[in-house]
Amino acid sequence: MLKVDKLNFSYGDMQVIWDLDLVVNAGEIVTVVGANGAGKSTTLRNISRLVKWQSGSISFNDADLAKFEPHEVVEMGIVQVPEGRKIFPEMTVIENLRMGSFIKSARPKRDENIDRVFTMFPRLKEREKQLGGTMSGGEQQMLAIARGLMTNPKLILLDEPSLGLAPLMVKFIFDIIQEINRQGVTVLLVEQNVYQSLRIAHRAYVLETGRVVMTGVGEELLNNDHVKKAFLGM
Amino acid sequence: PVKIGFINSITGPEAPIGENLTNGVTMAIEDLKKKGVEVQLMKEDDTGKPQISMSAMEKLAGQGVAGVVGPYTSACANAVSKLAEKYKVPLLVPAAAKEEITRQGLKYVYRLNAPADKYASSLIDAALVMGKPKTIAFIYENTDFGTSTVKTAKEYIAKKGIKMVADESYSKGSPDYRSTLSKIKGQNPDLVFMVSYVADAILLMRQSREIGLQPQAFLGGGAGFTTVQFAKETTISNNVFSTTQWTDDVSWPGAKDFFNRYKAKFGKEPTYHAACAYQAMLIMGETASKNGGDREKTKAGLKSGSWKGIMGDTKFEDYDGFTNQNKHQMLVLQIQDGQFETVFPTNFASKKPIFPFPKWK
Amino acid sequence: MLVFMQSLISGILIGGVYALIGIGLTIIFGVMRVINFAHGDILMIGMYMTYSLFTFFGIDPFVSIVITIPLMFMFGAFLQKVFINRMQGALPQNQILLTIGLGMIMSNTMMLAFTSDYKILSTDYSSSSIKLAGISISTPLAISFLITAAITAMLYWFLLKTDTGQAIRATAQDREAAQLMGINVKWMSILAFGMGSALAGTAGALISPTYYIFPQIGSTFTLKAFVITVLGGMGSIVGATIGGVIIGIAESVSAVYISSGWKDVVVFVLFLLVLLFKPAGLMGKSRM
Amino acid sequence: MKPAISIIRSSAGASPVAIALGLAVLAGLFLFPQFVQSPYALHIMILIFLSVIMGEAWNVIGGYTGQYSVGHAAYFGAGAYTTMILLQYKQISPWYGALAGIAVSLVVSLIIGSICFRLRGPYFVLASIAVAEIMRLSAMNLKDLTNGAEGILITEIPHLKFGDTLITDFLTKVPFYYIGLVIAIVTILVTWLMQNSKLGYYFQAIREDQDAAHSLGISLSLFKSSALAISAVFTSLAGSFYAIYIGFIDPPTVLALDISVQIVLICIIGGIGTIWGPVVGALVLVPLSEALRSNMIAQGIFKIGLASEESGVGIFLKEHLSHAHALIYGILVVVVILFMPDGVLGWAKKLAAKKGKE
Amino acid sequence: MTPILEIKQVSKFFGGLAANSDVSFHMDEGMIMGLIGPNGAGKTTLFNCITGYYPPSKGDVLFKGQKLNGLQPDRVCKLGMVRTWQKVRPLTKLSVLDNVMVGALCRTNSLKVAREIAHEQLKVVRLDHKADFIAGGLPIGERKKLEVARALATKPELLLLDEVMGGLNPAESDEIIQLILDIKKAGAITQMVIEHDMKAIMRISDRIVVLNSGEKLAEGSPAEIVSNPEVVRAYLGDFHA
Ligand SMILES: Nc1ncnc2c1ncn2[C@@H]1O[C@H](COP(=O)(O)OP(=O)(O)OP(=O)(O)O)[C@@H](O)[C@H]1O
Ligand SMILES: Nc1ncnc2c1ncn2[C@@H]1O[C@H](COP(=O)(O)OP(=O)(O)OP(=O)(O)O)[C@@H](O)[C@H]1O
Ligand SMILES: [Mg+2]
Ligand SMILES: [Mg+2]
Repeated sequence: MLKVDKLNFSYGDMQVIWDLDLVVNAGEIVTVVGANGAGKSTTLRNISRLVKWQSGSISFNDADLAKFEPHEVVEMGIVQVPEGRKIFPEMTVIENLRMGSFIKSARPKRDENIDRVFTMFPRLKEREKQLGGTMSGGEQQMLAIARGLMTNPKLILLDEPSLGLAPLMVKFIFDIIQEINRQGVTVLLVEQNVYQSLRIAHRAYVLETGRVVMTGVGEELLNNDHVKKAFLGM
Repeated sequence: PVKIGFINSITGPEAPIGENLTNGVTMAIEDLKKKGVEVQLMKEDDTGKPQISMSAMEKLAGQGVAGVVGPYTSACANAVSKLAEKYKVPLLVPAAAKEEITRQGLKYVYRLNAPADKYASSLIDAALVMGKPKTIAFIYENTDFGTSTVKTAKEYIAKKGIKMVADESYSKGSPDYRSTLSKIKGQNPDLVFMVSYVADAILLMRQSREIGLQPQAFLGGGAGFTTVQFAKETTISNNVFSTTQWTDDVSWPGAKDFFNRYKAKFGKEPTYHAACAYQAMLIMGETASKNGGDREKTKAGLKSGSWKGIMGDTKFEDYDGFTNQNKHQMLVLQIQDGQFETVFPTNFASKKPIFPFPKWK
Repeated sequence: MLVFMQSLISGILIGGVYALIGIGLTIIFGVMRVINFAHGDILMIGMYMTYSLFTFFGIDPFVSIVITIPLMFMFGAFLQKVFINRMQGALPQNQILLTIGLGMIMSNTMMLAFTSDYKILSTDYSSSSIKLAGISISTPLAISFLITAAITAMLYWFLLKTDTGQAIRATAQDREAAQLMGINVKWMSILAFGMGSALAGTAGALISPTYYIFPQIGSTFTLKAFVITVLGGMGSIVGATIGGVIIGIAESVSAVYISSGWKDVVVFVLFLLVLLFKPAGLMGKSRM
Repeated sequence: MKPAISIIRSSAGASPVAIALGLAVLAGLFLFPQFVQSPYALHIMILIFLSVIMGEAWNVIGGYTGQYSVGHAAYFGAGAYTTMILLQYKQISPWYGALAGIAVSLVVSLIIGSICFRLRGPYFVLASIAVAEIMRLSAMNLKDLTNGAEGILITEIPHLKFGDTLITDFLTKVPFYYIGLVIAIVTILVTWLMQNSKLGYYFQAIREDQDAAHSLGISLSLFKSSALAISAVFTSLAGSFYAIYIGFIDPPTVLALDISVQIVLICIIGGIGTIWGPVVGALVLVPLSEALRSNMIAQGIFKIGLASEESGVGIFLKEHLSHAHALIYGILVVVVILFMPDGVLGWAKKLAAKKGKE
Repeated sequence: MTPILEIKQVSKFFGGLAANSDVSFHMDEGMIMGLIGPNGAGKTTLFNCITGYYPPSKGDVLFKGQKLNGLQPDRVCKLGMVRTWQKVRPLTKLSVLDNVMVGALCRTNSLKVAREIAHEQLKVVRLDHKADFIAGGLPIGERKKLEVARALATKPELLLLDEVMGGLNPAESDEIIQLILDIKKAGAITQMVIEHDMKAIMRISDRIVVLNSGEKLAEGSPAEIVSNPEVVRAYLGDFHA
């Protein structure tokens, strides 16, 4: 479904992604783990076209993403829930959600989708009229995920959805990810909570300083000595 | 050819007026040429800023000009006048109104136009001849020209026993004078004395009519009230008095001809600024070339000479604390049927004044 | 009392036009976070456009807004695409300077094209007025007030009720997030700058019959626009409307009861007081 | 990631060559009036000094502390007006007048600071403009004190005497040249000292992140006010110097928004937050605007024979370029901002770095 | 011995919302206090109240026996209490070393001394190899370390760390945990730590305070806290240490 091929990217003079290859098949949960600054977020930002890579290619359902602007990528069915949530702070919860279905293809299903995410996150329904900026961290994260789902994505890119969340909430978020995957959405997940993310992933990639150093089935990697040592601190 | 400097506000906020001076000078140069006087004009833009004006003067002094005409604004003329004295460059100020310019005892600084105090006194004198006004209201733009004119006017009415009932200055670019005018209307003054450039002059009169402000006379003490553009707005401009340094229908030699040629050349009517600048350049050009471009001789020539031209009789004299000041005769005009008519002084008058101001329709 | 009512009414009428100027700026600031020092100059261009349409084609100023609005929109869009866009995310002082530079270019270009003469646009209704219980209401100002009210209502509806309007607001709040929602932020910026310019141009058109036109007129309006926008709360349409009317009234009333020389001081003091005691502006929600 | 070209320590180890070069330039500047008598040249130099002083002064608050004041005309005008009022109406020598001007500016800066420093970002910019405008309008309206729009004209500058010996009567430009030069050097020195002290670090910390700075023991109100005060002192001095040098002031020439903008321009064109930025800015802007104003471009074209003065093109150039100089200036500002976002100095550094790499 | 920090019935309201209500506890010198609670429980707000960033709506904060109410953050820092930011705030355009120097200048007026202190602290957090790098270009983990080094450079007696491990993987967190323990071992600095990573909090804390909806839900030793059913329900879920 998504194919990243020999991707190279640098911020100014500093190269942060080196010949990166990555494949996500339809229906999968694929997770990317890696140390700080390994280039995980940067990879996602490239897929969403927020930054422009120097060489290599990314294709989605065989379409070359290099030809598209960020908003067109969303129209193709890729949505990202970014690092730091990026809620529209001065819009209410419902307005934030409505923005999620801004693209034409999502508009007809807007009301239906709002009902769907409200049943998924009853908390959001309670806070329908609250301004996004005043929500607590966890609520904002829920809102960000819900807003992402409003697009009816084929592929959802999640960048550290559990960052700064309380343990109860972390568990809940991972349940949600599995739930939306079951509903047919492909997931590319970037996480520091290595244990949880490898547990739910079908496949996983390990990134180190912008390179893929390992790939395999989630459970397998969980038992890999290198992974254990480098990421699980065991 | 003889080198003559010309400092003017070609760009910047004063540019709208400056343009008239430039045109006047352009015509003067042509006319000098016809008379066989070759002038190499060194034009300098001071953008209306004194320090830039000084730069220009420094530069001109260094380039060996025989004399300088300009600058237009009082602020610039002030700053430049001292430099002229320092470098011993004859400076002929064509149109700046501030009195001090020729009151500093500077030997190299000459002024053609009448200074600010004459604006007020000639208008008020005219009003006193026509009726017995007891009260006056001032409304004027808070520029150097506006404030200094009104300042002298206040001194003058005190002497004549007229009471000031309103003193309102405004900054250019406030489109709505209705409140101020209503306030003045409440005081019911006999005279309304205004100092404004043309655009504000039109707005002030338009809104006076709206409000129904009805004094015995509207006195326009400044540039705007003497423009053709103002006169064309007959619904509001008729019967307004104004005073000016120059008008085309005055009996000064060549005035009408200048008016016609200027209009043909630039497509608009000359203002008094244009006439002043024209005459100043003529005087400077002739004197300088007669003296072979020598500054000292030019200076002496300006002092001793006398001219007859579109500005009437011109002579630079020392009197009442002024030095090298032309005793220029101000004219009082009234717009009658959309035309400027000279109504005072009587020896130049083309029509009798209409007084008091007829009821607004 | 009559004098007070007169000044109040005049203030409200002028305030309507101010509101339009403020709304234009608020949209530009709201979306682009660009402090647009060229706003007054854009208005000035609108005035010249109206003037030209009137003198060369005899089109009535109020009718001509049908032409002015789209033209000014395109002008604003052009500015955004060619210049402002490159400044997105640049240091604020550079943005300020860029717009100052653009303003200089605009006013000086107009000076070359039209000379720096004051232009006055005299229509047959320029100095006509309606009398109401002893208070005179300028006809052209009354007309422009009505037009302003209509435009404001339309904009309000557009920004709050349509998806595109919401997308403009979203872009203002977080560009990157907006992109991730499938919003074409470049287009939104163009739309916003275009709309802002069109509004400034319209304001220029509306005051043309009662005002005068010269190339340097912009800066007065730029400052006024800032005051109005901040007073109302940046990014708030309702705020800008209220801000405009308040400034109009403050100027008009203080001209009567203090003096016309001090009226602008009153306005700036009012501005500072609002910044100090209600830093979010009268209608704003939060600041920074 | 690249190692930082740390702004703070740029002057830590000046090479002997640079020092020697600097001394030579300094000596040259002091000897300049000995060799160049042209008052025009001296005048331009004086204007450059003025710009350097104003630019450096603004740099302290705008460049280092990150508070973009667009209201510096307030201090310029305060200095100018105080000096002129004292000189003209109270016959107090401008030397003391300038000190009084500084005192007034300090008070103004405290007031402005207490109002504006609570605000951040664009709000600070706008508030600073508002305060300067209030000052301008007040100067316009307080006619008894300031003579309103008519401005103040000085008739005579008191001679500078040391004991009974006359040092200068201020009749030529030379004394002004030296006064300007000395103030400019002092301003640069003070900036340098500031940059290499705790103050410099604190100012920059405030610029980068006010909240973080606050939590690290930096009193925001104290240090922002200090930065503004330093800035105000030198801007005020520049104002006093300007007033005495020109001999005439009125609200539009010393208190207008235009002046504030000009001050910012010097800094940003040169390079913000660096010692030499404002110097470069002044060196670029003053001669450039002078050249544009006096139509040197057209004259240059005639000189090198690209067009003759009498030809149609020549007349066009002569007539229109002189009207268009403000337009060209505006275009240049836009071009610099678009293509040299770090100012001329930053651009030159980048260019040099590129050359170095090749 | 007076506790180094004493919090007495501190409340903070934002409009109608009570972000903290009647929170009281105290800390002894040299200890590490863990502060946990669900999202939006009021942990960061409490830090803000303690360090003078917000004045508390009610209640008192006592540092070394002295009331801090209304004191600005810079004064609080001078008194010896410093915090790090949940959302890191490097002085982006300055070098790493300069960042830490700004902190060090809190205690000295000499740049030379400050530079020495800064180098020292960078060594402590093992960031000295990046001293000359621009702070804005560091990846999150190193930014967090920088945040700690800069705080340490102010020579605090009480250090408040707000989620310095957030966004780090377990191995990276270990490094920070070790750092916190080292600081404790050195003895001079008392620490309060907000963290959602329960493993970490269990390892480092001497005592733990749990906030929930702005109120103190529980206080006790790590062992007491994980077995407290209310804490488990509100915060931990089925976490097992
Ligand atoms: N805007 C930027 N400018 C310069 N360098 C950047 C920028 N953003 C990220 N980097 C650098 O790029 C590298 C990769 O960053 P990225 O954010 O992709 O890492 P990550 O794997 O997502 O790490 P984390 O776990 O911290 O989120 C890091 O070294 C980082 O410092
Ligand atoms: N400035 C503010 N205005 C209004 N509400 C606020 C403000 N700051 C915080 N809050 C609210 O106060 C509550 C406590 O926030 P706080 O940031 O202290 O939570 P926290 O415990 O640090 O959470 P997290 O674990 O997500 O960091 C939240 O519900 C938040 O929405
Ligand atoms: Mg990341
Ligand atoms: Mg928190």
